[in-house]
Amino acid sequence: MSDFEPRIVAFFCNWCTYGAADLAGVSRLDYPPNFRVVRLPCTGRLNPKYIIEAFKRGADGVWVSGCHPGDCHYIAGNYHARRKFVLLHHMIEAVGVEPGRLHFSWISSAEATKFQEVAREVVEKVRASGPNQSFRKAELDLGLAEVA
Amino acid sequence: MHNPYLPYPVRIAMIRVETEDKNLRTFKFEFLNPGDEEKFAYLPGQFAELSVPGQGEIPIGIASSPTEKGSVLFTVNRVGQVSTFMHCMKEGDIMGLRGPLGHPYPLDTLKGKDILIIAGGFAVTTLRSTIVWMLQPENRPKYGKITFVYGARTPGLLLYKEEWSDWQKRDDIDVHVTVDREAPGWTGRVGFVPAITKEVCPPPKNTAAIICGPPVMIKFTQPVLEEAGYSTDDIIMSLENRMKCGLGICGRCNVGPEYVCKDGPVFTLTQLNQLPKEY
Amino acid sequence: MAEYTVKDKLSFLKAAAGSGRRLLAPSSKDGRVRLAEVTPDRVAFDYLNTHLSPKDAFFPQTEKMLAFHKDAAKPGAFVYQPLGLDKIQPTVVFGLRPCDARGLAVCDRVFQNDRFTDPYWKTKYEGAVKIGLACQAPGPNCFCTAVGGSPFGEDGLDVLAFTKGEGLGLKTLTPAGDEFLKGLSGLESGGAAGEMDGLKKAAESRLPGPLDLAKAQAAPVMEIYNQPHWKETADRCLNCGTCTFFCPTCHCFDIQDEENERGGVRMRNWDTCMSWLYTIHGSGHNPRPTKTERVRQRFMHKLKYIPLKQGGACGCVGCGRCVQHCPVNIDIRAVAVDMSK
Amino acid sequence: MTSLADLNQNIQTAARRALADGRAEVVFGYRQGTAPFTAAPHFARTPEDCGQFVWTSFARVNLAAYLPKYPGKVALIARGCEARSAVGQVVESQFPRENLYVIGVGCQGMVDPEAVLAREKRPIREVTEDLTTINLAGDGWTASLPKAEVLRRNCKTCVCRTPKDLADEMLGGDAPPLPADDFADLKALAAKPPQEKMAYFKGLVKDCLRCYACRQACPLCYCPVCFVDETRPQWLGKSNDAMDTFTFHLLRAFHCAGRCTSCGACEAACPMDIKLREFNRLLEEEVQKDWQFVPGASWDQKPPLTTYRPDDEADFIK
Repeated sequence: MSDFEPRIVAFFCNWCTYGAADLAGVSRLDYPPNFRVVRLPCTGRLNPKYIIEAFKRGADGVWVSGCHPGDCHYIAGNYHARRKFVLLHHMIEAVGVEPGRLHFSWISSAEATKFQEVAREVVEKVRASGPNQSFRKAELDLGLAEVA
Repeated sequence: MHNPYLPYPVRIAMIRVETEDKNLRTFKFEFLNPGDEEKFAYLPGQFAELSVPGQGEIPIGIASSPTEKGSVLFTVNRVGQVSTFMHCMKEGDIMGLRGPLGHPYPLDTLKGKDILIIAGGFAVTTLRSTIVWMLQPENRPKYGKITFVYGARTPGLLLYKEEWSDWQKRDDIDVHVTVDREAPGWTGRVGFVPAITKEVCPPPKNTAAIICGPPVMIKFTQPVLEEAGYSTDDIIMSLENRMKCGLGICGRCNVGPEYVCKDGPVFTLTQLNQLPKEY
Repeated sequence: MAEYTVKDKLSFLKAAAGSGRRLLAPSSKDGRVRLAEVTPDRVAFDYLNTHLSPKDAFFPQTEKMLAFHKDAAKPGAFVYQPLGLDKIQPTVVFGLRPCDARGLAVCDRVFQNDRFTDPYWKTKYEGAVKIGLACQAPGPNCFCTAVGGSPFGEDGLDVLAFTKGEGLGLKTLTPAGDEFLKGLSGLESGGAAGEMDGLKKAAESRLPGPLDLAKAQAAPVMEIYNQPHWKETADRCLNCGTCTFFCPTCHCFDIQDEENERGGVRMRNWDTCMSWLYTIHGSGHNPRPTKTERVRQRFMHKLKYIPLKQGGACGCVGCGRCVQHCPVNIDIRAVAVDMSK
Repeated sequence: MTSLADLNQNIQTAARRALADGRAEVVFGYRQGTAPFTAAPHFARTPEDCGQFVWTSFARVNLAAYLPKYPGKVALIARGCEARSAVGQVVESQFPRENLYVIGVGCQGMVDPEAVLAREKRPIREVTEDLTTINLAGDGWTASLPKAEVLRRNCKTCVCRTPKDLADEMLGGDAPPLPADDFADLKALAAKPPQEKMAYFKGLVKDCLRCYACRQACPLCYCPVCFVDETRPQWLGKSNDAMDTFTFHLLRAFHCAGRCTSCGACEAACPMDIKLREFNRLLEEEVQKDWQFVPGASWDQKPPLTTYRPDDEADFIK
């Protein structure tokens, strides 16, 4: 397990967490490089299928982060998103995905330190959950002698 | 056992952007394995499945003539996943070619007849193949007068400019190229294909018409020909439908009892009149 | 052809399984009978028919056909190669119901049509000895006799068997069937055909009489196509496609590529003409835009187009699965009656 | 109500009245099916058509599924779940309230054919019913079963057996109410380790053929293009891959969250008898707990995922 480096897909709101990640970088705040960021205009844009698609393609964890409630650039995008998160969070765990794989956070663009902390926490929790083997599509079996 | 699902591997030898909107590109393929070209023996009017590994297949009419040895030409419109992917491929890339599929135009039964060829937009591909084939010195004497009507919305959307410009200079084919509206620099005909057809179509006696174009063009050209006295046996059309296998098995190109892929794509109007308009 | 009897079903199945062929037979799993590779002792006999049609033994729901790799250092990068054909083993299929065997024969004439042969189908279908099990107690939704079949029908079978006490009566129908039974031990010659006639008549008498399809099959395509009843039938159709997935003669498929960074696979999957996606063109034009056209296509295909293309053979074999499973009770028998009005 | 024949008579009369009064151009109901355990949705446009209406325990769909974008005025002979789904269609602007006339019928629940077949192993050739029992007949035998013992899973916890509050007109007597779903099984499952939960839910759909009958039968699935049919990008492979299948069921359940009326049409339409509602119930429980919302109970309350409260709780968000 020690050499397992998790691969995490992160969906960040353009107006806050994405900026926080930038600020953390500029401020030389060290955080683990295990996630690939998909920039969203708002967490309200997050379709649940994106999260499942990430897992389906083999992501070990997914992290969704947006603006604090009340701070949405589009007024209520994250309020709507929050209700979706409640159901998704419940559903994903209820069907047997380890609780440490899916994370949500509110991080404003000024909160570089929080970003650093959450990033570390997310990566550590996903690392502790181990490689995603059950909630992903099986590796395509090419069945060819050349690549066996 | 021959596996008709297995494409012949080909290399993209040349890519040419055909139209000003860059949505049409002509691909020239060369077979990777010697001997495959002979196996891929085709006639004008047939089509093939272009197979892009990992993306899928698209059925496209063969634009080259079997008389043009060494390679096969296809002109591909960018619409779906496979064609869009193809538009991003480079010369030298490897893909596949499966076919030839379908039936060709009835070149044998057309012998001795005057031929009227009507094309609209990018549906001209298999008709380019037909004309190139018919204009070959060994084939040309088999047919009477050849009239070619070709229209597109704008001059920039006309395919194969060099070729039809050359044909315009010949005296063994009448070429009428038209665009829908006046355009800067365009000195040719202006008008819709049905109107031009009405003007230039030869007398119906001993003439057969081959039509290929968008549904709206066919809808308005068909009555012109019928009015001019063409019998429905002499109006030949090529259909397209969504296809997958191309072998008359997978089912989706069904038009009535016929499979467009296996029993067509070439049908006479007489045949089509007995079939549902499910194309 | 020859006839045999065996005293004990199990010893016959053991002999069949020991013939060097894989034994496919109906067996019960999770309370449902299906055709699967089984050991002789697990073969079911008390079933009306398998839940799904047996077509998946020859035409699985998902079948990998070709594969390629992307490793430029090795030969054949990006070139598709056939997959699976060399792994197909000869089989003996026991327990096909005559309706389903007839359905497979309809599919066979599509997969091996006048121009092309599908090697994936042919290898499996022709590589199998098909032993039918006659229906001595047809089910409530069965109507094979209505569409030209019989509970003791012989189309598409190499051997027809029927239950005879604890044993079986067997009648060979093809050289392949003859050959197979000759090689098995424990069979006694004769003693089947006489009894079979009586059983056949008894079973047939419990099934409905023939549907009158003559008028629908003689009329021009467009006359039936333009009948007014299609819309009414389609009104309640959900376009769910259950009928097509369960039908032993529905053979439509979709071809899909899936890839990863190492290579890709081309596979075919069952498809259904009930889906709008089935026919839609890249341009967005759909030749069958509403459920009326799609419903009409399915029934025209079964009752009009297949007979036209296959010398009169009906595309419906009367297995009754669509009648049983259709959530809105669209009954192909009622449609056939409408088509013949 | 004394007999099923009376109820049928009342339904036919109410349907004719709705047509005659101009409250509807078409009446949606059921007619007798052509095979055991079947019923056919029946759309009556004339008084004669109305003569075929029956009350059935073998309805496998939800008539509200035919409402979205249906042209013209419709009278719906509705069970409680169908009435609730119709309300949902109106709330979601799929059908105008002024074009809808709900003829509610008190419902004792639909019969699950699989439950009957589990108890009666002999081949059943004919099935008839009266108000509280179903009568089976085979070769030389007959038997009866109380409907209450062979109900569909969803009908055992129905919270709207008598759609009095939703119907424009009620027929039949009140069906005695049942205890609501307590989700005890799901609560027990929630305490199990992740692997067991995953095995349970993957096991549920292992036989799925991806025919999408559940989606087609569902009154909530009216999207012009379902996410499984999207091609660019194509979210789901078309093969019978287990994860693609699992994804379909998860996302479909998610799309139905806070909207599902537990009508059971998905399970009834499923030819493989998959317990599809387990996925919906997961979310149903959560919707009730977090937002106290019951779908299809009110003509003007918005579904929970189309609205929010600034103080919604979500303590798992960092």
